[in-house]
Amino acid sequence: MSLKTFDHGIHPSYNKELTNHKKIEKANLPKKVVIPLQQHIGAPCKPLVKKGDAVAEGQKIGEASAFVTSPVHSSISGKVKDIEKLPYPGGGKVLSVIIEGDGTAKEWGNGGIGLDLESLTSETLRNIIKEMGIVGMGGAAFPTHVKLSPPKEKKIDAFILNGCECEPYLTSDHRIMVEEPENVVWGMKALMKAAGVENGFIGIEENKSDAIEALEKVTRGSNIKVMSLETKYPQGAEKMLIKAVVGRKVPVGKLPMDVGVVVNNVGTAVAVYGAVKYSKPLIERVVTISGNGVKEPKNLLVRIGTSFEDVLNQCGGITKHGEREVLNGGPMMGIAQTTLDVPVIKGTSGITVLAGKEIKPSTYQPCIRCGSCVEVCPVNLMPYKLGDLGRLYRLDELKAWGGLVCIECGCCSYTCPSKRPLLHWIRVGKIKVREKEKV
Amino acid sequence: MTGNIVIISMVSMGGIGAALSLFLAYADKKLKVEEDPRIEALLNILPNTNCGGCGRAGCRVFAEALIQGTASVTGCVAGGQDIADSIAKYLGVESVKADRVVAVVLCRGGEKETVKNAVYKGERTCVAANLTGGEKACTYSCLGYADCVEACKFDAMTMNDNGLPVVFYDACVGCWACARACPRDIIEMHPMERKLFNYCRNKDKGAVARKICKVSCIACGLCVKDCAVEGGIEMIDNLAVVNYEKCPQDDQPTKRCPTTCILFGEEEKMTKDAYYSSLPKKAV
Amino acid sequence: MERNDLKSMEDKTIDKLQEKPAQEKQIERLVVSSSPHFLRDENIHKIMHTVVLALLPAMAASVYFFGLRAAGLILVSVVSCLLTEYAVQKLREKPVTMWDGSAIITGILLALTLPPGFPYYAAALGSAFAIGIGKQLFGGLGYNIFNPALLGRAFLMATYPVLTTTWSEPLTKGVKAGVDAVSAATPLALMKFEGKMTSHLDMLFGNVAGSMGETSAIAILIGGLYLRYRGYINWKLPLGYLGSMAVFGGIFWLINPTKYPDPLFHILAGGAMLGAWFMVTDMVTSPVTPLGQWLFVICGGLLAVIIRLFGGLPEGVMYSILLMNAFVPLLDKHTRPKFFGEEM
Amino acid sequence: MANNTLWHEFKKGLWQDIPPFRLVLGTCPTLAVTNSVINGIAMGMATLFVLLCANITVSAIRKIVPGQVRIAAYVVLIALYVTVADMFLAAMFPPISKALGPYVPLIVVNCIILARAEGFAQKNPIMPSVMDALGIGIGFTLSLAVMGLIREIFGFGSILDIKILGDWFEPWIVMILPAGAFFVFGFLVALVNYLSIKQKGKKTETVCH
Amino acid sequence: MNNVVTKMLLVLTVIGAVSGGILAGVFHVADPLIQANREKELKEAIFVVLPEAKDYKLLEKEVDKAKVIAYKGIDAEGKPVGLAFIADGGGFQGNIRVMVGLNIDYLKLKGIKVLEQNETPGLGNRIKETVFEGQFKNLEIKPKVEYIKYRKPEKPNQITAITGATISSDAVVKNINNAVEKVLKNFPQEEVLK
Amino acid sequence: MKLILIFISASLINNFVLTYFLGICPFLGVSNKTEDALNMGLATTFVMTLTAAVTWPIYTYILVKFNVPFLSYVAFIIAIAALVQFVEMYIRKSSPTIYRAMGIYLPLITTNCAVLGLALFMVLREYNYIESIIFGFATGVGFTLAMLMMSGIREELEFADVPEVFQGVSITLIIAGMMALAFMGFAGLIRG
Ligand SMILES: Cc1cc2nc3c(=O)[nH]c(=O)nc-3n(C[C@H](O)[C@H](O)[C@H](O)COP(=O)(O)O)c2cc1C
Ligand SMILES: Cc1cc2nc3c(=O)[nH]c(=O)nc-3n(C[C@H](O)[C@H](O)[C@H](O)COP(=O)(O)O)c2cc1C
Ligand SMILES: Cc1cc2nc3c(=O)[nH]c(=O)nc-3n(C[C@H](O)[C@H](O)[C@H](O)COP(=O)(O)O)c2cc1C
Ligand SMILES: Cc1cc2nc3c(=O)[nH]c(=O)nc-3n(C[C@H](O)[C@H](O)[C@H](O)CO)c2cc1C
Ligand code: SF4
Ligand code: SF4
Ligand code: SF4
Ligand code: SF4
Ligand code: FES
Repeated sequence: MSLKTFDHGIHPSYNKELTNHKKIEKANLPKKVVIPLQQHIGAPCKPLVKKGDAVAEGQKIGEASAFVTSPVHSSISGKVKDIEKLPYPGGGKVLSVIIEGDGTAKEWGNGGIGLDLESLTSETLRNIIKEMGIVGMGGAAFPTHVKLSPPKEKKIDAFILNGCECEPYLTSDHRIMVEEPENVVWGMKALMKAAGVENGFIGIEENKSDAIEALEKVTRGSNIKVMSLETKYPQGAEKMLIKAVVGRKVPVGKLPMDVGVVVNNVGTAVAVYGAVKYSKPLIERVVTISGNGVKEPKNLLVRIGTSFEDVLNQCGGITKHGEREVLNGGPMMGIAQTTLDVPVIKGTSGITVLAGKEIKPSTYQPCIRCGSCVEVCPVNLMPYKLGDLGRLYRLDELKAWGGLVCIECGCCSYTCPSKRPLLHWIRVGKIKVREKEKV
Repeated sequence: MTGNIVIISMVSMGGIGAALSLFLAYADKKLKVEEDPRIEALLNILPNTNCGGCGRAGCRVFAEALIQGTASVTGCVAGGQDIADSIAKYLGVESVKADRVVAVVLCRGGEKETVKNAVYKGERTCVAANLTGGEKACTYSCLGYADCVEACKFDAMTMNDNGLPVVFYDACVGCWACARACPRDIIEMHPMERKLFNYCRNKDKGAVARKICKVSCIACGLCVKDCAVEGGIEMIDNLAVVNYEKCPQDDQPTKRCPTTCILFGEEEKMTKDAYYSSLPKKAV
Repeated sequence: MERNDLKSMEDKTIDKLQEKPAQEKQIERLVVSSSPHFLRDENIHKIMHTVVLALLPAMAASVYFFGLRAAGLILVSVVSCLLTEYAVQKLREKPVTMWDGSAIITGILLALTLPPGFPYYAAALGSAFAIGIGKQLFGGLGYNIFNPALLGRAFLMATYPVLTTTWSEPLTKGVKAGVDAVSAATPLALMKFEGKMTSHLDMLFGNVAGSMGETSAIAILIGGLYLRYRGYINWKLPLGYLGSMAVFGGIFWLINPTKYPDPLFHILAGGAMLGAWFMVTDMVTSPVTPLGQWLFVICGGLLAVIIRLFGGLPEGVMYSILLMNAFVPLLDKHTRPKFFGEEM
Repeated sequence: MANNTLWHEFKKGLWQDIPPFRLVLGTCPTLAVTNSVINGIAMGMATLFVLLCANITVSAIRKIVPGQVRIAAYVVLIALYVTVADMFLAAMFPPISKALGPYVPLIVVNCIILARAEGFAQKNPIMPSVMDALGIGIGFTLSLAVMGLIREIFGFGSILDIKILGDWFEPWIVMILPAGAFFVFGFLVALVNYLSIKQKGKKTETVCH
Repeated sequence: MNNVVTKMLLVLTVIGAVSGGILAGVFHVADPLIQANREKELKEAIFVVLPEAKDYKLLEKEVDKAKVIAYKGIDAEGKPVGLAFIADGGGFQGNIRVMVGLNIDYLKLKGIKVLEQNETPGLGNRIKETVFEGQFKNLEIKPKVEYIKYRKPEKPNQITAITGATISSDAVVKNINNAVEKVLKNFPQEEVLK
Repeated sequence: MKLILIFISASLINNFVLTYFLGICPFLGVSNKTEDALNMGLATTFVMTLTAAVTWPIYTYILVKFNVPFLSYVAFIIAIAALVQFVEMYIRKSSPTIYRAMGIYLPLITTNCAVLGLALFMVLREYNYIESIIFGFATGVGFTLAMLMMSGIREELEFADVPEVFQGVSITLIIAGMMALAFMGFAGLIRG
């Protein structure tokens, strides 16, 4: 069978063997959590609690009134110690609620309501998803209920579950699919129902054969099709995945729903499962802790708000010597952290610690126009040019050459033999373009 | 024969000349298109640096706006009062006195004062570094890669040996370029008369701020108390903010500041010559 | 500016903070950079040195056919290239990158395009021009518009037209090395000026008069295929160029087989092989977009054939590549691929 | 005082505003006819003659020519002088006339002349205009001579047709070809830039038109 | 407005007329000199290719609306010594114009002189050199002038091409052949001898 | 056939800019942006074609007829100046968009020696009327081509690290030299 895929892209060394056979473990209950009031794309939440308030696990502590937003919940029970602006793994500082735990934990699975999917309307489902603070767990943390409520004139006819996990090192989605395929499919069905879609696809890179097997077993005979895709970065990027699975191209500047598709991550599906079945808000998630800078790479089920330092300590800590880089996410798309004092958030699919020679050099050579970057760019841009345009702030040209079409996958920087920080320049250029457009 | 040639030449050349001038005169009359000559004239007055300080795409656009009456004669900040007067004179309107504003860098946390918690690898510009948070623990601080200095078209800025930008107020025309270039919004435009500034933008709680920078505002509130006028300085988001509407502009509030982040007077304002003559002479 | 009288408790705390040994703080600092944080294990050094390796068969063939003088010429031009690179970079106070391999390639390729009897001083001059003006004047590696080696060769052609077109027979035809170069004609000149054809087999193995490296098609092919195998050249470029020459040459051949040579002749004769595998493929001076690359090689092949068949000069490969080099910026600009999802 | 300014008008053409290198005017003849010193000088002198005449006439009639036909009138005058120069060369120095070929008539459109007529003589009285023409003209002639010198030495191994480099020298034929002209010109412009930077710490360059 | 038009008219007409006049005057002085120069050049060239000639006569014919020109060389006694004519055609860079002298026996060339050429100095322009021009002295024109490369001529109608400038040599030879053919056709021997 | 040869010869082989050095000033001055170069090239091509169409009759039916060919320089330049001015006015009136794109270049064309050179070569080579027009057009095309190539290269060079003293006119000239080297490949392509 020839595997479906998209054009271009790269084949980095995946380094998944560090964790892909490691069972998901429950992380220790943190003594203190820091819960940022904005963990999603959209409007920030307003705190519903004050300093000194007692909160219960799963209690809603932040809410906002806009449509594109998502509430946040306390991941442990305890007392609100303070509310202040604190470092956020996505960069900058965000108003966050600090909760000191009382050491108790709630059992969600047992004694839950266990709602039956059949009896729920899509309206209610969307409400539950919204109320439980479910956002995309594939990285961008886009509020899931928004994706599920397309305007009337847009007909959605395909739902794709994104199980590609094309980021090197990360295996959290992989483990979820292997360990709880039933829950994944249950959650997926809920999502499909909420979006009113009949046809479901699960896209998985063929290097995760155990996951494919497990899911195929569960979905046999249903309207869900498991698709095995070529192992290639960025197979998991929404537009690439849609191209690979249903063969449609999302037009520039348009959203997946414009071609009748909704894409969600497997983590999201499991979170929806918990939310619908047990009314469990999104308060914990599976995080892969990996990289050559951690002693014992692991997959941990971590409460939102646990500090990186705490999580890393449970994996034997990070290398003490030489250069180290701690990333929220994987090495291709992850964000480097200036401090370990940041919390795990809803979008943290992994913490990657690179050390020593794995860290990229800081010097670069002139572009030799080898064209590798052009060859790998999944959206057909000319990154060498965009890089220069961004670097020199030639913003009109940057736009004309498609700078804003860039999905920031990083393939170009990865492949460049001259080690040119192309994506960094493009980002700078994009920032400047937006600044200019605002004026 | 000779005479003949001379006559032929004269007639034909004169004829061509006459025909040409008639033709051009006719064309000129028929095809004339009016263009406002005032634009050229105004362009001759304007500095033509296209610095964008007027908030428009360039001097020509500004000139057009002047003629349409949608721009103020003092709009060209780079030109200053002289040019404003010339424009006013040309357009035959009353000249207005422009407030001279200069750039003020509101961060004093340079290499010596701040704590660094990261090593930045990447393009050495502020915008690029800001994407990753930069090296300094203070996330409100000057990043020190001189985007503002690059942006200044008037040679009115430089980086000092402490890694902080210095504005030469005698050279600064208040064009906003540096302020726009700074990704951390540290640079503000203030009228020359203002003397009291809180040279810090850190909004962290005092305890945090104190740990990461020697000269940060730690929100201790002493300046607010010491200000002679109620509300002359307000504490907003852990940061003392001077309210220039009310501030009496004296050095009272600075006296007890434990971190010297709030300062009064010309101390922080440099002239170009003063700065360069204060530098240690390099052995040639 | 420190106001000691106002030193407070806070100051002392800060002072303590600052007292921490710098060393320790250094270790604690994390690296931050923008994503991706993970780069391919590939660099310019490696690419360039592989190309040098791929040129070995061609160099060996030239020494085999033309004796040690060939080795001497290669050495002279490589050394001259390296020295020029060093001198210019020193002069400009830029980091010296003479050993990145690109100057070596330029030197080798330039030497391979010269006749075996070419004077050393002239080869040195050509190399200096190639690197000094053809490459460093634009800012060095990556910025040049024209292929430096070919530019050097074109400069030599224009400077010393007689020397650059005085060929000698290969040693294998029984001529002694070092003896005054016996003027011989290259297969192309024979075809053009005397209407004689050379055997394909001789051209394949290199048993013909011509530039040192242009003679043995097979040695070049080995190197070229190796480069292709290592993934450093795009198959479109050499095959497209040779294909285009074959097709356009073939059209004329079909029109008049007695007057015009057959397509295979076009591919094997002169600089076609060396040009196609090592010069058309120079990344710096060829387009990066797929469509641009096609246009580049098709037009290049056409020009080469036209110059060969109708021009005043016997060989057109060099000029065709240089001419197309000048179009590369335009090609790249106007053949931008459609964005993913553009204009659906 | 007056003398001083006149001297200044003259002097500026020799370095400060030296035509082909600094003003980048009159590039075509600079490239085309400088494959030997003698051709360069001849072209320079012809240009000088036309420039002088044109500046004088323009300066004299500047007040009576209406704006709409100014350029046309000046161009006609320039063409007149050029034709005279051309016939003079053809009559007195046929070999040079032949070598310069159509580049003599092209003096008509040599931007130096119109630029000086428009830019200088148009605004100045006769005396300064004369000095300006002399300065610029001589500067131009010198420039062409230098170009010719370099190209002749490398291209033929000779100066003014006298062989100065021995037989060991294999002439660089490229120098007499178009390509060589561009290279030498390019390097001379760079040299002038370099000297200017050294002189003033700043590059001065304006492009024709 | 009208005033301006009149002024324009006046200025341009006057300038035009005056310059026309001046030019005519200069032309009057210069033209004879220029003509004389041309004449002299032509004469010299003819006498180089027809060394015995002391004077010449212009032969002109109109063929297919184009003029064909040849100069009949006459010695001191007024006897025709040969025909001179110009062979013109493309070379490596531009046109090559050669004055060709044909012996009155119509079998051999008496000599040639390159009048104009744009060939590369040091290469093609060596066709100007006497070594090359000299080869055409007493060269047979039947059946055709030919060149060979690298070697000494083997037949009486052959010359050696300049090494590295085959194209220029070839062009000269071709031009001469074409011109000779034309002349032979239009100015038959008997006509000229008359 | 002859027309095609004239076209190829004038546009490629004997490219005015690269082999006759005509029109160097705009070649240096207006070649830093492709769009500008294209507009300048088009405007010049237009004027060149018109020039050929107008000067040929002037030369043949006035100057030659009245036996005053020595007036040709003056007559040609007047014709060119008038043409350019007229074209400018006309475009300005009829299409402001084209005017905005091309207008600023039109005055420059008067002093572009390529245009006068064209008229002179046309006379020198004794082309007939149709040939002259083709020649004028082809020369313009050749000029546009050279401008385009140069502008493409110069746009690329904005990213390059050219030594300061060579920036601007100097490097442009040297590139022109390199282009001339490359164009030598066409030498001898069409003889006669
Ligand atoms: C402003 C905005 C509006 C969006 N609206 C929708 C939407 O209506 N429906 C939808 O399916 N996705 C919507 N998206 C989500 C995007 O399609 C995408 O899933 C999201 O940006 C995360 O994708 P990523 O993880 O590939 O970056 C929206 C995104 C943004 C930024
Ligand atoms: C370059 C790139 C790579 C991505 N890789 C993955 C991936 O491997 N797995 C994944 O679930 N989402 C990945 N995403 C995010 C998806 O585009 C998309 O946002 C997500 O699947 C939507 O699901 P969610 O809203 O449930 O997170 C990637 C996005 C980008 C831009
Ligand atoms: C710069 C240059 C100038 C040339 N000039 C001439 C020339 O003037 N005449 C000519 O016949 N060939 C000229 N050639 C052509 C070559 O020398 C060509 O190889 C030669 O004509 C082939 O003849 P051969 O077989 O005698 O070497 C020139 C080549 C170059 C590169
Ligand atoms: C595949 C390949 C081909 C190359 N071909 C040439 C060449 O033809 N001429 C040359 O000077 N350098 C060549 N180089 C070296 C290098 O790219 C060249 O010097 C740059 O043009 C200098 O900027 C080549 C390099 C590679 C990788
Ligand atoms: S340009 Fe953008 S989309 Fe293309 S490879 Fe680079 S980061 Fe990815
Ligand atoms: S991969 Fe790097 S060297 Fe190659 S073209 Fe892109 S930017 Fe240039
Ligand atoms: S310092 Fe800032 S405001 Fe002042 S002139 Fe420079 S850029 Fe403009
Ligand atoms: S731009 Fe802002 S951050 Fe950068 S140096 Fe200037 S003040 Fe500092
Ligand atoms: S001198 Fe030729 S265009 Fe200026």
